[in-house]
Amino acid sequence: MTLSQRAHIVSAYGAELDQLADDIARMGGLVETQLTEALSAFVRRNAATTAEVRAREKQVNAMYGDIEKSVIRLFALRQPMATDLRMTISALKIASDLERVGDLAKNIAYRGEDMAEFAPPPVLGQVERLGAIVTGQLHEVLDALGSFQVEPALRVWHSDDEVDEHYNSLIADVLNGMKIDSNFVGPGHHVLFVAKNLERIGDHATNIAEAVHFMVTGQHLEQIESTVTSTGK
Amino acid sequence: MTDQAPKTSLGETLAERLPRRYRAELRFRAAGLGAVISAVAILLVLILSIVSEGLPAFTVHQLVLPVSLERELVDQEGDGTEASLRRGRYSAVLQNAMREEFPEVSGRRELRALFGLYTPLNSTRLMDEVLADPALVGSTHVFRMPIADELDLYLKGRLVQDRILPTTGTLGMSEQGGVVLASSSTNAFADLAEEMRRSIELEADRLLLRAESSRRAMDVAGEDERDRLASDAARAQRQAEALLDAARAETGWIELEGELPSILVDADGHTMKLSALSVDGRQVRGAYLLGSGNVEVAQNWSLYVVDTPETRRRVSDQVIAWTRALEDRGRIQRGFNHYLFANADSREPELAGVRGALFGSILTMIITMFLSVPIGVFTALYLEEYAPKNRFTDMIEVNINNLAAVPSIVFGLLGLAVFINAFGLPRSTPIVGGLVLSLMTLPTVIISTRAALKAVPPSIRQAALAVGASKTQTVFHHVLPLAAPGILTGSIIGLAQALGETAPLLMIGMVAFIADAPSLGLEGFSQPATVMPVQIFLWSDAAERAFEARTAAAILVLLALMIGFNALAIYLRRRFERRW
Amino acid sequence: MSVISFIALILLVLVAAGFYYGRSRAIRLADGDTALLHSLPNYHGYYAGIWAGLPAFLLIAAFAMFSGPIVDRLTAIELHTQAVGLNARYEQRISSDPDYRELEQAVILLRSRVDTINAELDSARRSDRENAEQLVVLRQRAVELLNQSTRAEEDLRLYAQQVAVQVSEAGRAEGVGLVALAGFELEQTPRERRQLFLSDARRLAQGELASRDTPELRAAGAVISAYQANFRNVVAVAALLLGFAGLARAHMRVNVQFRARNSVERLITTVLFISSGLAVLTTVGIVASLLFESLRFFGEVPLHEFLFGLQWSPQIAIREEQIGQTGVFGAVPLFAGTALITLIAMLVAVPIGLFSAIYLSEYAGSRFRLSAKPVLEILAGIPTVVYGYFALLTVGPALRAMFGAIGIEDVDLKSALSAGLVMGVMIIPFISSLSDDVINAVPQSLRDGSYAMGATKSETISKVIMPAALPGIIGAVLLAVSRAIGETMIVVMAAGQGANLTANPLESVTTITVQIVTLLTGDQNFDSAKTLSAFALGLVLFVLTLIMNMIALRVVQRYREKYD
Amino acid sequence: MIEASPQQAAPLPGAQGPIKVAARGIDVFYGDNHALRNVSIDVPDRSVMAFIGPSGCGKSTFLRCLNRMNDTIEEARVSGSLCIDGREVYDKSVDPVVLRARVGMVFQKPNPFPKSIYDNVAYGPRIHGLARTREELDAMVEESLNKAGLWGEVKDRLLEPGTSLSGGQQQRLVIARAIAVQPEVILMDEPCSALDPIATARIEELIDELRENYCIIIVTHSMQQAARVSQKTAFFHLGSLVEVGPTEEIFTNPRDPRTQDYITGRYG
Repeated sequence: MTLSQRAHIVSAYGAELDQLADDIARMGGLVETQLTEALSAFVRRNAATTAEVRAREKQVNAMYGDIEKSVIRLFALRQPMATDLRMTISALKIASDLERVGDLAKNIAYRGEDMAEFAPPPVLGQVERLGAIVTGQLHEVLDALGSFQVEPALRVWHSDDEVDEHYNSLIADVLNGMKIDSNFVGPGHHVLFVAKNLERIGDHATNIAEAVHFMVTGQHLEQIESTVTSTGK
Repeated sequence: MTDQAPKTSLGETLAERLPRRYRAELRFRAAGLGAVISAVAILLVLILSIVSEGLPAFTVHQLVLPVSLERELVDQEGDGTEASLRRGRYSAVLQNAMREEFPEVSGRRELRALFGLYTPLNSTRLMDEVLADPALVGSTHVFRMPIADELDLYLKGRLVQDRILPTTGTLGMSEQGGVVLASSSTNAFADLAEEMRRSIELEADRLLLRAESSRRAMDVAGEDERDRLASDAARAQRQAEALLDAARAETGWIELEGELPSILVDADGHTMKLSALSVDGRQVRGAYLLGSGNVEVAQNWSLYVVDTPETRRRVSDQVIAWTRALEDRGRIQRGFNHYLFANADSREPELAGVRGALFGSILTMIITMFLSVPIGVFTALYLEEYAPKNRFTDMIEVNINNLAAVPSIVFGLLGLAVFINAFGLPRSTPIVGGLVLSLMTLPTVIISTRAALKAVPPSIRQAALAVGASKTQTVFHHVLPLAAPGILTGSIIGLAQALGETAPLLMIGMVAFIADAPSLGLEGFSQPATVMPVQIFLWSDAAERAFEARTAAAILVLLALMIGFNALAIYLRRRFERRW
Repeated sequence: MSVISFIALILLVLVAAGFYYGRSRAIRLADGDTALLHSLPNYHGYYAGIWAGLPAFLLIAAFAMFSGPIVDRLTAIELHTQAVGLNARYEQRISSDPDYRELEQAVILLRSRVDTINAELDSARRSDRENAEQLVVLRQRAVELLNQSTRAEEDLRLYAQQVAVQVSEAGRAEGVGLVALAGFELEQTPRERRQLFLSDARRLAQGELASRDTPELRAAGAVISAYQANFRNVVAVAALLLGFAGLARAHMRVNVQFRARNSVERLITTVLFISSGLAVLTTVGIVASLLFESLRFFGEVPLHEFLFGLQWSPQIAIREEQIGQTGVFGAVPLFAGTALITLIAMLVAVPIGLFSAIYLSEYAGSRFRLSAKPVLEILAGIPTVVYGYFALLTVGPALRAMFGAIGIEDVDLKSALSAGLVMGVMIIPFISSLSDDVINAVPQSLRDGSYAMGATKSETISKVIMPAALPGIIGAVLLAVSRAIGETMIVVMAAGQGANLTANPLESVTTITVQIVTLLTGDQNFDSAKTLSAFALGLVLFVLTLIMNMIALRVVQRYREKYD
Repeated sequence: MIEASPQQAAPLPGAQGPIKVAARGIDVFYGDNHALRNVSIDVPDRSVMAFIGPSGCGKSTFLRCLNRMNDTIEEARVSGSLCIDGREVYDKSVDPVVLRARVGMVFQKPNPFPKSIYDNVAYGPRIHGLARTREELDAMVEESLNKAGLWGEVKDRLLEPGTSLSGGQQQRLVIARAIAVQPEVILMDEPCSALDPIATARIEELIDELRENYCIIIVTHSMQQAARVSQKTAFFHLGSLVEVGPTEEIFTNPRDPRTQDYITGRYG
């Protein structure tokens, strides 16, 4: 932990908190890899990678279970307060978001299997770009988590609009393509699903950014933003 | 608060009752302070009364007489051997010295009174001095001896009320047939005559009152009483009238009869005692106590009045006159009362000292110390370190606690029944006294030793046991040294208590009169002795007034001893105090 | 004693020698390697020293304690055997002397008549209260008879003495040995004076001053010193033998495996145990001596008369119905006097002591406390004889002056009031220090609780602290009462001797302890009820204080446990 | 009662609602020991404020200032201004006896007096003379025991000694004793530290109920307890008041690192 230089009086408590942070970081790394692989499986329509992604998904679920258990343990035994409380709560939230991200990544990988039946549609490039943005967000927010910094988290939180923009234009393109070419409806609806999943992953990244922000500062981003906007107006 | 009602009512009731409560508080506090102050005040009164009573006893008036140790009196065999010197008539030597001082004294009664200025026991002291230095025989030796106890008190101003009156003019005295007539050039005796007249009238009033009350008592008295009362009344009435007649005489003499102050006139080495004063205050009549013949004109003369009537004191005017004369001649010196420390008990207060009691106390304390301290410490060690927790141990504990509160006199009964009757140990001896006091002190020593042992932290014991010391080694090498200061303090306090204890010693006969100090050796333990507190008790009971001061002085010595003991305890506690 | 001192010195040398011998032998046996030994060499030394000295010293101690009575006994036997001839002659003279027989007869007759009239008196007293006149007559006759009988006994005794003198004169003339004469004299001496005879003899033999000095006494003294010397020599030899035997034993026991330390430590433990038994022995001694003499007393005076009788005059007959010199032993006036003085003392000590303790522990600042407490401790350290003198010197006269000033004239200088007041002062520190402990043991939380309720200090003290401390304070007061009852010197000096049954504190009263002192100072005769009654009083005192102490100690202990 | 002129200090920033106790610059010395340094705090009425902090930090000292219990300690010296309802507590005209009747206190260890349950509760009313008749007193005792939630348990054994109750009951008895004199402020000095969790829960529930009528200040070492029962929390450290704020904020997001360290258990 970097927030406080002091060690806990009960060293086991400190160790448990450290372990939790490590677990989250590892889970984040895993999910990030998973997402990258899922995207590549979808874009390159690589069935073999899909299997790997699914295997990782199991691992992520197991990690989530572990984290949930250790959070419960921490609450029951240590009754964490202040930073520790925020850290623990955030860890649970982040883990749950990451688990969802892992789920979504798995779905994306499944779509890749389905996409193998079709010729690669022209919007794949756009999908790839959206995927890159979302992956970047995830990466950045996981960095923020690891380094206990607010700024990257805030950046991720604000970059949500960019994802929306890309998502909207991708949806519009796909819908247009489906109107023009009925053959495109098949692969198109897979693309739509994937885009939706990526957009959801972006949301989760935003959530994680919020959690990181709360963990570090103790303040809820929405509240701050609302006051900022209200005073701004 | 939402409902204001109870709050205001609370405030009101509170305020209403507050003054009363604070008055009660003040009373309570005052009672507490009063209690402390009264305890302190009592202590002060106690100490002051004893000090004021006892301090004079530390000084004594001594007769310093040149005695001529004539060979035929002192060394009758003439060979100068101890046996011969022991048979010397030293009392005659002293008597001669006194006669030398007052050659005019003759007659057996007067001489006996004169020799009563000192106690005949002094002849033994004189003998001791001669025995110590046989070369004195034949010479004139300046011998110091304490003056009789009553006179010592008189000289310290504690026996009688007296005063010296200013005089005017000159005085002439003429003796005729034992009656001395003195006349002053002024009316120097007028005030005195007036005072005497008033005293006589008062005396007469008292007698009249007595007659009156006797008469009144006749009314309620029985048959047999009535006659006695009647004669009482009549006698009182007669006496009163005679006195009044004497006092109211317009001219002539006021006769000094009844319980009146003694008036002495000192002039030119003569002392006369007045028996009558002329009404005009110019002339007095009386008899010589000192000197004889006529004195034409005495320029410096004085009037000395002893307000305590002669019948109410044990020194006669004659003896007072001698004493004052000796004082004038420098034959009486006041000095430190070394007899108090150099002598053992005596029937004569002026020779009585605390030496015997002091030695007795020391011997008794030695026995007490050597018995009670080791046995007490052993017992405490056993109970605290060794004893298994069982009924017997419990019994010993209860026993010791109870013994500590058993009245001391019961220990005396035990000593009497067991040590003296059953074992046949000699009565009145330090050994029995020490044994009894040891038993009495034992519980105190045990209890304080146990407290000291308890205060040694268990960690010390565990540490010693942990390095493989046996139980006994642990106790004797580690625990005991650490507890030693506490044990010492407790023991000293117990011994101080024993030092002040009286009652049990009365039971074993240490209350006897013992004129010799026991010797400070092994044999002293079985010689009859007394101890300080018992000596105090004995003296407090003595008839002679001079013993009152000596009692108080002995108390001061005892208190000094005890203060010493306690100071030692405090010093040891401070010196060896250890903190864990 | 010098022989014994010499032997003691030799024994000391033996002890030292034993120590070094035991030590060096142990070291030698281990060939200098002391680690081989079970115990340190010093312990072997201690072992040898103890065996060399202890038994012998015990023997000498026993000799010092019991030699006197044993020698006396042996001497008495010797003298008795020597005097057999004279005794026989005396018996013969007596029995053949008609005058003596006559006197004897008279005594017997008078005694029987005294017995008869006493019986008559008893029955008259019991049967008929109305017949007062007859009682008076009977009483007079009883007194007369008793006087006659006493006189007759005296005559008989004097006559016998005369005969004895004649016999011994005759014996001396015939050249009978002095020892025999001494034995005869001892035989003729009344039992209670025989001890004096022997001690005089002993003193004369040692060249000390005795109360009498006769050739007979000197002869008896010679017998005594002979026995003493023999006895002493026997003991001296035995002690030496014991010492060497002990050394020999140590020599045999000391070896490498020998557990010397255990032996020595066992001995130490035994010594400690015996020491602690001494406390029990003391109690046993007290109870036994008091009980034994008291039982003898109650053999003469019935228990109920002692406990409930209203008249105490152990010395002389002061009323008609008292016969002879028996005295009356109704201890109620003593109990009442003790109670009165104790009550007065408590009235002084409890308020002052308790309030002092309260003030010092609750109100006073620490500096005041530090200076006031030693003052109270000084009061506790003053010997009671000093208090007694204070009562006599200051308090008695002051009381008389005070009461004289308000018109009460008949105040005794020695009164229950002055003794009670001074005893109260003596007990103040006792109560205050015990109460102080008790009050300090009340937990601070109770005080805080009360103050936090808005109670004032006095309310807190009287309503919270006192109720909490009550058992302890009751215990303290009980202990103080027990002390007051047992206190002797103050009452001896300040309360007087008169056994008045009164509640008036201005009169002089007497107490149990005063009477014990009065009865036992001076000559004692352990066959008379007068002397024995002191032990009965002692027993009462002991039982009374014991009960109070037991209760008090238990109460205080319970209290301590409650707040510990 | 002596009315000191209301001199209510300006509320400190962050204060809400009516203020019962206002302290400004309180310093306490025990002899040479500076036990409390410059403490300023506002305590709102009808709420529970918790004082937390490590042992010896001065929270109990401050608590004992509020009813001048420090007066009973010989060497204690208090300076600064302390107002209850705008009246200066340390004013010379204020009588500690009256003050303590208005400011009740409950201690760490239950300290029922060695009297009956009834007499324990009636103690305050009796010494202050609050009841004129026996009936009034009975009513007061019943009401107080009711408020303390103890009436049902003890109504049949009012004459038994207070010490015969269990620890938790004793503590509630002591609370009943404190509220019997109708105080306005109740100070509680670690009231549950000697109790088991069930008794603790009872007391906490009681505190929650009492909050509606009293201003309660509780010193506690259990942060969970402080979090459960209090609305505002103050953290003391080394004799200083470090931080005061809404309980939630103190426990989730303390501003001061010392608070942070203390409540997360990072005290070195």
